[in-house]
Amino acid sequence: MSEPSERPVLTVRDLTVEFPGDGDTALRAVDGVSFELGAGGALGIVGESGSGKSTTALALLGLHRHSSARVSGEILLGDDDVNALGDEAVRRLRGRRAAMIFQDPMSALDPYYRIGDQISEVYRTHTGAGRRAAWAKAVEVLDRVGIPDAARLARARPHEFSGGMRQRALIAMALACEPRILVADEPTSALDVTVQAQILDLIDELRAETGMALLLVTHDLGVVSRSVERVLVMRDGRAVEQGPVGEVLKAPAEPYTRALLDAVPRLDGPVRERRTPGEPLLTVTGLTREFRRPGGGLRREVMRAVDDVSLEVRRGETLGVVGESGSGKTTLARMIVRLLEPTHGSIVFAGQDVTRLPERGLRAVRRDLQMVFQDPVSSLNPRRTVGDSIADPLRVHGTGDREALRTARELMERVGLDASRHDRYPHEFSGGQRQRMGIARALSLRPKLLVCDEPVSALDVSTQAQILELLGDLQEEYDLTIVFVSHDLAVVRQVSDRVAVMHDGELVELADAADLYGSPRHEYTRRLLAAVLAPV
Amino acid sequence: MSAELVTEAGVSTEAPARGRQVRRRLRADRMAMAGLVVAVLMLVAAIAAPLLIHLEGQDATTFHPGLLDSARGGVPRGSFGGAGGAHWLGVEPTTGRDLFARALGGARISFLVAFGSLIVQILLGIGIGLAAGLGGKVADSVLGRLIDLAISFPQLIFAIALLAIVPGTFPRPVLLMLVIGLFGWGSTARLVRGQVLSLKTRDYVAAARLSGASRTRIALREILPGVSAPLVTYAALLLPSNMLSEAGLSFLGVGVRPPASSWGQMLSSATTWFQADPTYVLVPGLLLLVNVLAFTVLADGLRTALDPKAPSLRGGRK
Amino acid sequence: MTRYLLRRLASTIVLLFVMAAFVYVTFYALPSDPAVLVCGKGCGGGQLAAIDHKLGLDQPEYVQFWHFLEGIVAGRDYSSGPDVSHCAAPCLGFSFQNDQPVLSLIGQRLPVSLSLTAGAMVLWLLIGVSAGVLAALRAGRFTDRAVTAASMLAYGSPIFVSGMLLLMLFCGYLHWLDFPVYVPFTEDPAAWAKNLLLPWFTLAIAQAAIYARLTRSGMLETLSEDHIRTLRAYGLRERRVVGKHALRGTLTPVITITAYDFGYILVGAMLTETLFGLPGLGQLIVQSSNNVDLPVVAGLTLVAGAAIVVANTAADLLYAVVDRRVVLA
Amino acid sequence: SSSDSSNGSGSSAAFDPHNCQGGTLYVLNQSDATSHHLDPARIYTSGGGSITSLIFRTLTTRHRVPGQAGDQVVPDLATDTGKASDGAKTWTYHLKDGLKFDDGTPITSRDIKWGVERAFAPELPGGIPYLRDWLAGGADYKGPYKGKELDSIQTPDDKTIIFKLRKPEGDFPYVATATQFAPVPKAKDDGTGYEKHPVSSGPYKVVSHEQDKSLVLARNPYWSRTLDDQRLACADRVEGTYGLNAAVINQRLSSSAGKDANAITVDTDLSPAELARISTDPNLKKRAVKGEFGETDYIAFDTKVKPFDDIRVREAISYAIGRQSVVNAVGGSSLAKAATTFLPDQAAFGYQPYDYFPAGPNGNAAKAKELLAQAGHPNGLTITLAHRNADYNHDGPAVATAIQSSLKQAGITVKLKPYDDAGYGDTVQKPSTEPGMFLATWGADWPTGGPFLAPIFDGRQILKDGGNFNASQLNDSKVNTEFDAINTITDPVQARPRWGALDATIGRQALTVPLIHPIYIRLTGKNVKNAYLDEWRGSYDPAMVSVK
Ligand SMILES: Nc1ncnc2c1ncn2[C@@H]1O[C@H](COP(=O)(O)OP(=O)(O)OP(=O)(O)O)[C@@H](O)[C@H]1O
Ligand SMILES: Nc1ncnc2c1ncn2[C@@H]1O[C@H](COP(=O)(O)OP(=O)(O)OP(=O)(O)O)[C@@H](O)[C@H]1O
Ligand SMILES: [Mg+2]
Ligand SMILES: [Mg+2]
Ligand code: NI
Repeated sequence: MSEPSERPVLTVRDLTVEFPGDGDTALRAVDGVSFELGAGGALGIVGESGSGKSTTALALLGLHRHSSARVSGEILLGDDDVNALGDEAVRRLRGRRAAMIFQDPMSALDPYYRIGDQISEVYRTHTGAGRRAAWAKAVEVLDRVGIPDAARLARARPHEFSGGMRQRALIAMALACEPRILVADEPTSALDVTVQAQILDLIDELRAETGMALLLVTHDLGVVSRSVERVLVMRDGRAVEQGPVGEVLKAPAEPYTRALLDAVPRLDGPVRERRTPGEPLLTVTGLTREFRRPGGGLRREVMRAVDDVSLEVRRGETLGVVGESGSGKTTLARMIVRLLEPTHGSIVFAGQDVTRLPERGLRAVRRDLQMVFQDPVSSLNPRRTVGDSIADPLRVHGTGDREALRTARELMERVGLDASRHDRYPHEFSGGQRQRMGIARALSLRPKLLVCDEPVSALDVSTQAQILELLGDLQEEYDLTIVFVSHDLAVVRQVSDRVAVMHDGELVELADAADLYGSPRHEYTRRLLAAVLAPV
Repeated sequence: MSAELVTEAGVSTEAPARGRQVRRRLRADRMAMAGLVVAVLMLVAAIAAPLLIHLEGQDATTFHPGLLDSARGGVPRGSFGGAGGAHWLGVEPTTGRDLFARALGGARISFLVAFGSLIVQILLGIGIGLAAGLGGKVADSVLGRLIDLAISFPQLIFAIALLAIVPGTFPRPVLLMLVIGLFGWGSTARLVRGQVLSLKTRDYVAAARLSGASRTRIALREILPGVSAPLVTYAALLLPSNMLSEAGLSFLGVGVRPPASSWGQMLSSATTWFQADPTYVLVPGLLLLVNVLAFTVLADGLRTALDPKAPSLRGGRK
Repeated sequence: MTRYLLRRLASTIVLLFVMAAFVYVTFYALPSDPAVLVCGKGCGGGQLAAIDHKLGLDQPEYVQFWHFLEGIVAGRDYSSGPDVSHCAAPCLGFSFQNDQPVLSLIGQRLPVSLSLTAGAMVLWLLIGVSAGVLAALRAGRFTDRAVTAASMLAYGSPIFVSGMLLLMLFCGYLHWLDFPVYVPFTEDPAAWAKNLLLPWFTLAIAQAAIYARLTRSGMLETLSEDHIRTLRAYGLRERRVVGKHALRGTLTPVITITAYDFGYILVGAMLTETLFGLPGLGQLIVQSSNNVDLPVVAGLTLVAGAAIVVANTAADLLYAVVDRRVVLA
Repeated sequence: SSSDSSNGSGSSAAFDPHNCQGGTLYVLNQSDATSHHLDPARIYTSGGGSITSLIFRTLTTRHRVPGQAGDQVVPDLATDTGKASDGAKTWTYHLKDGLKFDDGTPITSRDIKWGVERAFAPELPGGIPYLRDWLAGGADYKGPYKGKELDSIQTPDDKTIIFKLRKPEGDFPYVATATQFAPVPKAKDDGTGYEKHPVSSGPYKVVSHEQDKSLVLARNPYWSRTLDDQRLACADRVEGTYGLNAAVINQRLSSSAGKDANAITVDTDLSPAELARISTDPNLKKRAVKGEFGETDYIAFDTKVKPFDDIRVREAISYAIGRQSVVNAVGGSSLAKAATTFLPDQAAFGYQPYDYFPAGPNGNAAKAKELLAQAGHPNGLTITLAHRNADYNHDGPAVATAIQSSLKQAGITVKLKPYDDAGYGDTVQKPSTEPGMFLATWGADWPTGGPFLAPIFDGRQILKDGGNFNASQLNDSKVNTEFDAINTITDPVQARPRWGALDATIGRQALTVPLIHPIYIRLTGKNVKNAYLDEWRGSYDPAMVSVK
């Protein structure tokens, strides 16, 4: 990594961005932010969700133009003030002086055109190169970012690429014009830990090679500590703290930063105290679920999302399930609560074989078997009040309307919500609050087993910490047995007694939390653990 | 045929916004409000037709041979189609019947037919769409075919043939409702089915299942409300489209029957008179046009108001 | 792909069979006797029976339906007086009022309907799409409002009114055009186009209204998508962003609907064809249902259904070609 | 005696039949001018028809002159209008010399016989019903294709043809104007296929015919004016376009742009709206040709159905009718005349004026109420009026609502019962399904009293199985005997007063309420000359018009 030089490539002074609201209210998403980025330097912007990180990043390239946003302040890319230049001049700067990569590589590429064409189009726009030369350049940069067989894959369309490959393709596009600065907005948040590590390595290499500066926007403190020299912490649109990574993360001056750091689950933190396991509550044997791949030839291919998984959950314990995206975690979780029919295998719950119980017969079992979902948006019916949503399970099981609502309000209080807001609708609540409601609903029937499918993945770290704590308390109070599914190894470690690792549908390792993190036996588990980044 | 196309890409299948917010947004949309006001006025006028006609002192069926110039093809004497104090909008050529009374009576039938067929379309659309979306693989493939059939059935062709052969004694407005409704539910069903298929993968439906709710309860409580928003928008588009269908059928000679009138029937018998007696064409023509516009604008406004992409609805997934 | 086509074919056949049965059941509820209509004024009992026999109307209805189905597969024979005339497979029946196989009647009129629909389609796409793009780019401004107002006006006027007005304006008053008469393309392409100009516009105006709205909303949606933001972030010219990338995403659903509309209007442009006296399929259906020419109505309904289904299938295939992500299932 | 026309022609320049040759005549029509079929056996038009008479000559034909003389029947292929013998039960015709088909083969009496015989084949339905009714042995004859001849038609030599009838028919010469009496060469006849290549005996041969779409005719080289004194055949070519919208046809004729200047229509009258417009335009007015066709539009009663079995009820309705509303409903005084007699007001029918139940233009409500009270309906009456659901025949909703409105003033509530266009005939023409009161129209197949009165009032023509026009089901032996007596008269002029008197007698029973006699007004293109509406058919004749 090169050292930052004197002349900044990017100077931001007093940047403010406002979005006009529904009435006269304007939302100040960025509020007087100033910072500098020297040539070859790397600056990270961190902060909670909604703190204005992306808005800042977009402003750097003048991407708020022709939208409703009002941008003020100074943004100097080299000597040019992005805010003062005309459209055409700004257009010329984009890609050439500063390039940008986005969080969601799935939708950031035009689905209709070949990847090679999209890259060469950008290249030609800025260099006026011929078709052939541009194509050659596209293949070259694709090759550079580690796309195998780039000459062939340049002809592919985005949907034929995996997420990691798409992010590489976007980096290749940025690389094609040799920009002085790369703005990366959450470049790895949508990717698995192992892929994330690869992409961050790639960015490091390119910086070293081309000397371009990096502005990295992320909510992940681990990523920041690994990839940048300086960091800027944002909160509610304001820059609360700024300085070298080491200093800020080791000895934060601001309580906000401190809290942010504390909330991050760590692989080296204290392991939860192992409880005395009771008798087996749930026994799963040889569980397999097959899906048909859509399309294909005359004989459709079958893929095994969950492949011959056997495990047992004991009363009172928390079993963590980890694995990368697509490894079959959700499929397993849904089979356990019988939202999905297993293809093979058996599920015995509280001594009763529930594998083939019809929907009617399941009703009794369901009281004891509940689930909390990952996405707080889709897990609550937007057209029912939150009180109703929490009370509904009780009503289904014959509790009177009034009584059900009363219980619902109690539960709301219990999970830390204001019970007087029971007649509001979900969209009036934040993600964390909605997740609390999901939990309250799952608890309303006082289940024995609670399956949580990534209950905190959609939340930012501080909210995540609160929810995890809540789950811990409730477990005590309600004598719950929990299956906790997550892709985040650190989170799982913090809450689980035992941990199962899944890979390609198979259960590769199942051990006590301390053993698994301390001395992983399976090669894949080791790889996973190695890729995890910790702040500082 | 047309409303279907408008919706095809228009109505989003995302989860919609909540009522209060929608109403606020709708109120802020001046075009939509104008549409709403006009539509409501028309409806009220149609409902109050007998009263208004009584106020004018005429009726829709009495001939006034004395007001016509018999030697000139029965065109009304006087300018503006004989409009004046006695006959506010003038009289109809060749019969001398009062145009105001006929236009209002026509409004009743036009609305009746349009709403009636709308109800048929919506009921069938919801029923079959829900059943297809929720009923499992076999039901979906059978009902899906049925929906295809309904959509690909050459409706107008069959409507013409059917209207021509059903005995004249069958009440025409009812028949028109049935014909327009029975041949026009396909796109509604497709909309509902698509919506249901997308809604049923939502986690809140899974949560309802987990709580032990029955299928019917899930369909009615969890899914149907989610279908209703795009459906409302769609219905606001279907209504004028049904009115136009009725007008088209009337033009082809299979619309409502005399002495009853509908706007479509009036317009189709008036088209040849537009040079000799422009008032006769303008009355039903403008009424129909204004109505179609009002409902289309309203649908547009609804769609915008219900648009899930509006800022305050931004979801939490990062 | 092949599998998809096979499945689609099978379901189409089932669909058409159901349609045929439906048509037959409905038409046999007819109060009027087709034999009387063929026979004419003052037709006596004996002669009616003879005609009934000749038309096969004396057989039970299911037998008639069976013969009809048989005819589609194997063809049928009909007495023509001294000899028999053969209606070759696929025989959709025989119109006794016209003394022609239904299919050849349809065949004669197909070119007219094709000419009308194809020309109108080109126009409505041109007008509709460009108006829609324009409105989307100027969203919220005057042009947008003007386009929206015009399209609603066009959508709200029934074809028989707008067509009549166009006809009277251009042919009756201004004399810019002669009253349209259908001239086959093969005879005189210039006259063909000139005569079809008004019908094309009449049909296109109503359709263009819908397409403008469709394009506008599609364009606005596409323009707000992430990949458009990427292209802008890389400094692509706005013209290229809109003209190449955004338009492509917008046009994809438009293509599907166009194919669907094409099939639909091909057989369903009754109002336009009646108004302009174009001897196309739409006019045929109106004429034959007025004459209660059952075989023609039944045959046409089937052909219409088939045309629409084929158009839909074509639309799906086209969609898959245009958008490679689509999996045909 | 063919060219003494003076009135009604469209152009101001004088018409000269000797200089009228040349040009193309365009025909703009809503429907096929040959009732879909170009087969003479399947055509049903009176007086030889209009377009069809350009292709098919018949034994006799109508006299092509304007005015009342046009009601006469004159020889066409035959040398005279027929010699009656055996008390008008046998009719003998001789053919003119030199007659040829369009392929040059001579026309013989056997070709005429074949033409008549094939009209009996069930494969070729649609022609006139009189053949079957009148010709001896016709009722059971199934056409010549199975090898059987009709013995009541004899052809002793190539020039002579004799018809033997079941009973005396003084009107046979009128029937012989129908296209079924056109020659058809047996060698060229392939049944239903014949209409694709019909052999012409008239001034034009068929170049092409697409059903319901178009017809093109070119000169027949074997025809000449010396062989045919009834047709001028001025135009060199005739091109017909069918399937047009009525409003468009009239708009085209009034614009007369381009080819439309040479255009006529043989099926589209001016509508009320167009009439209103034309009335203010003197140029167009000149081109509007006005004529009459013997027709009466009326209310029919079934006297077997209550309350119409009571003559006082029928009289009350007759009194209550406001004919002005009815006239207006069909387009005003230029398109219809109020009718009080069943026979049309033309001399050829033997018209004898009467108005037994004078109602005035707006109905005599007081008198009607009085009669109703007498009949035991002092508080009014509710009745049902059946009608067709389409208006073009004058038996549709327009007339029905006018009647409804005017009877209301007499305290009679009329419920309307529409029937679909195609099924209406079926329903009203069968005594078992016939409504008690319905709208009907009756037009003459030829201009004499016989075909006008007999089907409606002859008790022996009550047809139980359908096709019945005697709606009142009158079966009065005195009336029946008078029909037979007049039918033996072979001189139409002598028969006329007897028909008129018969009508006036029947009229007293109020079996029908005559409403209107329609008037026809048609436009021609601006170059069209010698267009006059003849009284036989109420239409101008393409065989007589010229575009030069
Ligand atoms: N186009 C817009 N219109 C209105 N408000 C907006 C718009 N874009 C962002 N905002 C608001 O501005 C604030 C900052 O949003 P921004 O996307 O910059 O947050 P962020 O820090 O990137 O959060 P995350 O980590 O969730 O991506 C939020 O309150 C957001 O709702
Ligand atoms: N309904 C389905 N039809 C077809 N394939 C499915 C279905 N549900 C899941 N799969 C496939 O099964 C595999 C496992 O999916 P699953 O959702 O269980 O993974 P996961 O471990 O939960 O991943 P993530 O972390 O992304 O949620 C994936 O490849 C997925 O595409
Ligand atoms: Mg962001
Ligand atoms: Mg998952
Ligand atoms: Ni008439």
